[in-house]
Amino acid sequence: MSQSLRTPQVYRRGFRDRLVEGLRYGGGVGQWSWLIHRLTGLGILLFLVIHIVDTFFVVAFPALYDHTVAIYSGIISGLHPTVNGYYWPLRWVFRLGELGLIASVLFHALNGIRIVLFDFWPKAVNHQKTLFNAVQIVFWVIMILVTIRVVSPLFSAPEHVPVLKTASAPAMVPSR
Amino acid sequence: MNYHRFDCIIVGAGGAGMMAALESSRKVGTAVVSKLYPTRSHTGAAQGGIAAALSNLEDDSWENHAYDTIKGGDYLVDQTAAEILCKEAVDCIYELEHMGLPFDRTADGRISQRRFGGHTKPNPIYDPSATPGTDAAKPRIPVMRACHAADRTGHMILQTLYQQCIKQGVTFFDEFHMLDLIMVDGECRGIVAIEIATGQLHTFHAKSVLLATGGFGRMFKTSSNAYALTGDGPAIAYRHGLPLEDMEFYQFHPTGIYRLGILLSEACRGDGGVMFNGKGERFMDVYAPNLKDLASRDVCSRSIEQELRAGRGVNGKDYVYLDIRAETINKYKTSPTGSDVDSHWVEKRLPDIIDFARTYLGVDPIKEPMPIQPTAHYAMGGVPTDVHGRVLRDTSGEVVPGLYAAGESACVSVHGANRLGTNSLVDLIVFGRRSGKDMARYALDREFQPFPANPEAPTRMAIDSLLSRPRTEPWVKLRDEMQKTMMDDCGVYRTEERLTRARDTIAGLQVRYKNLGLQDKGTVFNTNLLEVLELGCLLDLSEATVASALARKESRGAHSREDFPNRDDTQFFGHSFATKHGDGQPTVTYKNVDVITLEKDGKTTTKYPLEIRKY
Amino acid sequence: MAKRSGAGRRVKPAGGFELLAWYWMRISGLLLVVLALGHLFITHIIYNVESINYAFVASRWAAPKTGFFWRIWDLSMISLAMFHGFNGLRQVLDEYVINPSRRVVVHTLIWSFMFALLGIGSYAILMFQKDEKYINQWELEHGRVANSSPSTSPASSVLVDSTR
Amino acid sequence: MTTTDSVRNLTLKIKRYDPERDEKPHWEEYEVEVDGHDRVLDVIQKVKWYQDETLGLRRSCAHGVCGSDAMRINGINGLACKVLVKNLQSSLLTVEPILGLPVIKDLIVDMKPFFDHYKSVMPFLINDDPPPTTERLQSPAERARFDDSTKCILCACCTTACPPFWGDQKYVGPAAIVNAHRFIFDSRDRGAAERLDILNDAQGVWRCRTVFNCTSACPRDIKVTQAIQEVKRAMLTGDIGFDPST
Repeated sequence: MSQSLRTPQVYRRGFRDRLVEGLRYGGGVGQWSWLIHRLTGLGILLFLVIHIVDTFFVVAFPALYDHTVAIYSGIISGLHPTVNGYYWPLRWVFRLGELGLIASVLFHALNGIRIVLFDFWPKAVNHQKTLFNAVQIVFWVIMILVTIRVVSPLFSAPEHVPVLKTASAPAMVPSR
Repeated sequence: MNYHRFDCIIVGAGGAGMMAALESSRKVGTAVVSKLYPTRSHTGAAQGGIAAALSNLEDDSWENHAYDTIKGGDYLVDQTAAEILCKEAVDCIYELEHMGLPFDRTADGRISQRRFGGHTKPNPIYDPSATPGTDAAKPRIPVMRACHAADRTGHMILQTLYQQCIKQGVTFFDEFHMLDLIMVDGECRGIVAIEIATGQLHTFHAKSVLLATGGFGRMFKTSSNAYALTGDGPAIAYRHGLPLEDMEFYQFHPTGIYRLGILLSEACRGDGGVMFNGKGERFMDVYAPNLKDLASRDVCSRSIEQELRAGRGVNGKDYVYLDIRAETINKYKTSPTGSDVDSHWVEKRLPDIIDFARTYLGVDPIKEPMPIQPTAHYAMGGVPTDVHGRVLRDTSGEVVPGLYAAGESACVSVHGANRLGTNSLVDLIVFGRRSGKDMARYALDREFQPFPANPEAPTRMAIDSLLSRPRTEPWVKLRDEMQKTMMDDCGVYRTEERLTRARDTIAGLQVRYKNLGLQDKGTVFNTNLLEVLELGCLLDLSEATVASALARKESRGAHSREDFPNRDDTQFFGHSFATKHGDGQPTVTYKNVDVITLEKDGKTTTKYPLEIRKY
Repeated sequence: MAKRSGAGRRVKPAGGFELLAWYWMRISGLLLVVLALGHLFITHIIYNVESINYAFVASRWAAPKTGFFWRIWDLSMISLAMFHGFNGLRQVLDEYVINPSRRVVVHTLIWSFMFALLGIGSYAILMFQKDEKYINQWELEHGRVANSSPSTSPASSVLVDSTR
Repeated sequence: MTTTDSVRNLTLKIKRYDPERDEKPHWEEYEVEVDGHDRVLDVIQKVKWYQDETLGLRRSCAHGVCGSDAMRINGINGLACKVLVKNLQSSLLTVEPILGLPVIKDLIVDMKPFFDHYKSVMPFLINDDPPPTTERLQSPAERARFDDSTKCILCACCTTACPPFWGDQKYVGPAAIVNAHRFIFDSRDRGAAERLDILNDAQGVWRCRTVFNCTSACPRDIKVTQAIQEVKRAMLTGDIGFDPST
């Protein structure tokens, strides 16, 4: 077939460029939704791995499980007395992480529905931008409500996990 | 090392080249050498259609087509060749369809056809005594003969041929630029080409070589031609002392996009489009009362020039309007369907044209007329060949063994002094196929002839000296001057004075060309080098064009001499052959036109009698 | 014109792993929209994530009437999510790991990892048995958790550093 | 008609690479005088002709039908001859080679992998039945079925705008799928099953992630993603709209 020979030297992009060069490409909403879909997917998968392992503790090591989930509320217990305690920034970090997780799953789900529409509803491809806008609207409406729900308990002490024994008033209640 | 051997070498991968490759590669080893990827060839820019008398929508015959071709060419057409063209066109269209070409379809599933400039049939209700202007007074009426795929017919042909070449496993040397023919004892034994990506020279040893390198419209400033159309094939043949035929006939297409020269297909007018001058008058009424906007291209281009000279351009500028709005088509009753059309219909018939106007003019042709001006479009002339594509050595008709030419680079002569719209595609297919067949036949009866030692040496020297010379002036200055000269002094209208000036300018440029140096001294993809080499080809072809134009002291078809406004069949009914000898100006000689004669009742008549050409 | 018959408008549907994988991603994805969003809704919206502990899990998986339902829910969710997620990871990695033998290594690694995870996850869901003694012990040490009530209920406990 | 004859200055930034001199590509800037109807191609050629003849690029027809001058213009793929300067917002114009194919020189990339993908889908009519003496019949509706994909000029704008292709150049890419679509849905063709089989592969149609970069990059306005989706559905259901066995 084609006989054209290769030049002795061509510039081939390395692995890093293959991964990053495209980010400068001015693709539209399609490209960004693809990228976010991929990143949220990978993020959720990472969380899932952790989540399965910690859930395994429920059966294997109930106490370890309880100590682990308590960390989500900013409470470290069962370790050395100098470490044990309530750390409100830790609680904030986990709460924001939780928000990120919900956002990821929600976006991944909504955008997933958009992708499925492309596959099985022939006309959808002509409305990809509209569909992306719809995904965004639904996403933000839900996320605002979720944020209120998830963040509001942060302004009071952890209520439902009195992991630490009742005694005098703590010194580390988050400031309002 | 870089030596290749094939029975047939085809230079150029446009319509003619690939059609020939499909034919010859069935029987003998064939390689296509092309400076572009095949799908970049300019065949792909052809728009409106490819004519063949299929009679799918109305009665037609190949004789009608031949009549139109001969008349369109202002009788400077070899009539046997024209008959072959029109007869075989029918067969070729079916072959293309069987290859998969997606023609538009009629309601009953057959190939759709449309009207085109200069395509006519006898008027069944013709009455010589009828009042002028009525339908019955027209001896001939437009006919739907151009088979089309929207306004991308050439694109479909090019793609289909490339697809078939892939299917057949034709060998391609993509982005190899031919630099020289290897001629030994007056016969062709191969070519020298540069592999653009590496800058290495390659030699191709062959039994037969086909030049299918396309046109050379880039010698003009405003041109519908691609940058790649620099006439490398004809120029190299010319340097080897072979003649160039009918070079003075260069077609200007009437409807190029204002300033850019991008083609707006004749199909615009075939489908009912009308041209207007600055005063809003349909000026073709005056110049071609019968066919009006569907007159032949040279007629329309001259008409536009006349309007512009008379100051009737739009807004006092040098353009007129082409109007394809549905309401205009309906108002002037120019719709080919006979009934009113709507803008949806127009959009479906001419999608690319509408896209071009929107992109390049910022004009929506559905709502506004498009500014147009004539644009250099097609070379009727080229390397002279017989009907088998074999290159002629001189006016005697002797052939050069092993050398073939087809397509725009060749002059079979089926276009004469002015090509009929759509006939370029017909030419490619019909004569591309015939060349391919004859090359295979020739290669089968012949052994490889000895190949000279180092045939690439002169080419290597030329390139080395180009690369080693200091850069005295930018090469583009030469090109710009050549294009301006050719456009102004050798354009639609010509005079002795302007042509002489053009001859001298080109000669001066030839001298300066010899001292050109390059900025890019590299070997990898040196487009600087290629552009300069291409300029050399264009300069040689300009020289031949101007010399042939100076010699022809008459007006015929696309060659309009203001100082000799009439056709002169007693002195100039012949094909010009421009041949270069050494460094001076070429000599111009003439070859008789092939005329078909009929014996009837002991009297000899011509089948296509010379008539005054009116539309 | 090609003959048109209602029944014969087709070629043989293609099968093959990639087609099935593509189809699987759609089906599992749609199911996961319900299962995963539902799961998140329950654990993060209806309840507060901070209310989750052993007792909470036990109250769902080991509930006399609904326990079976929740275990089926979680089991389907984890298996769909594992296959969906790791197939997604495989597809992403395939775009960047081109070398065929490296690809085999990567595939082996990710699928082994997935099955291990699926194994321990399923084990947890299926083998869970409520340990009343542990719950009592924990509550004795840490106080009772009102994990069945929504987080909007008034605060009932005070935090103290257990070490003091 | 919009006549923007106003002349203005523009900074043209080109990603350049000379294999005989450079280790890797780098940016270079040029000042160019442009007017309103200049195409990006005109701007680049002004640099090539009047400032730096060593600049390498491919071009031929200059009006968007040959597909030679596909490049990345201000970040997105397009044909340099189909983008008009007046439609650019800024006074900075950046051009760089299309992404995903090896760079030979400056704006010129090696197109061989691209054409190899094209050839791999059997882009030609397959029908071994003896043809009739005239044309094979096809209704206007059947012809319209694949019209969109016949417009392809193989410029590679779509394939090199495709994120999965940036990662894996073994993916056949949108252009090849469009050309397969051209024949799969042609009622005269009998090779649909074979083509679907070729594309039913991790590096075939299933690598598509419906990013739509291809569709927005196509200078011929082909609905590329739609064509790919139609091929996917044909694979799933086997329905191509006609019976290729007759």
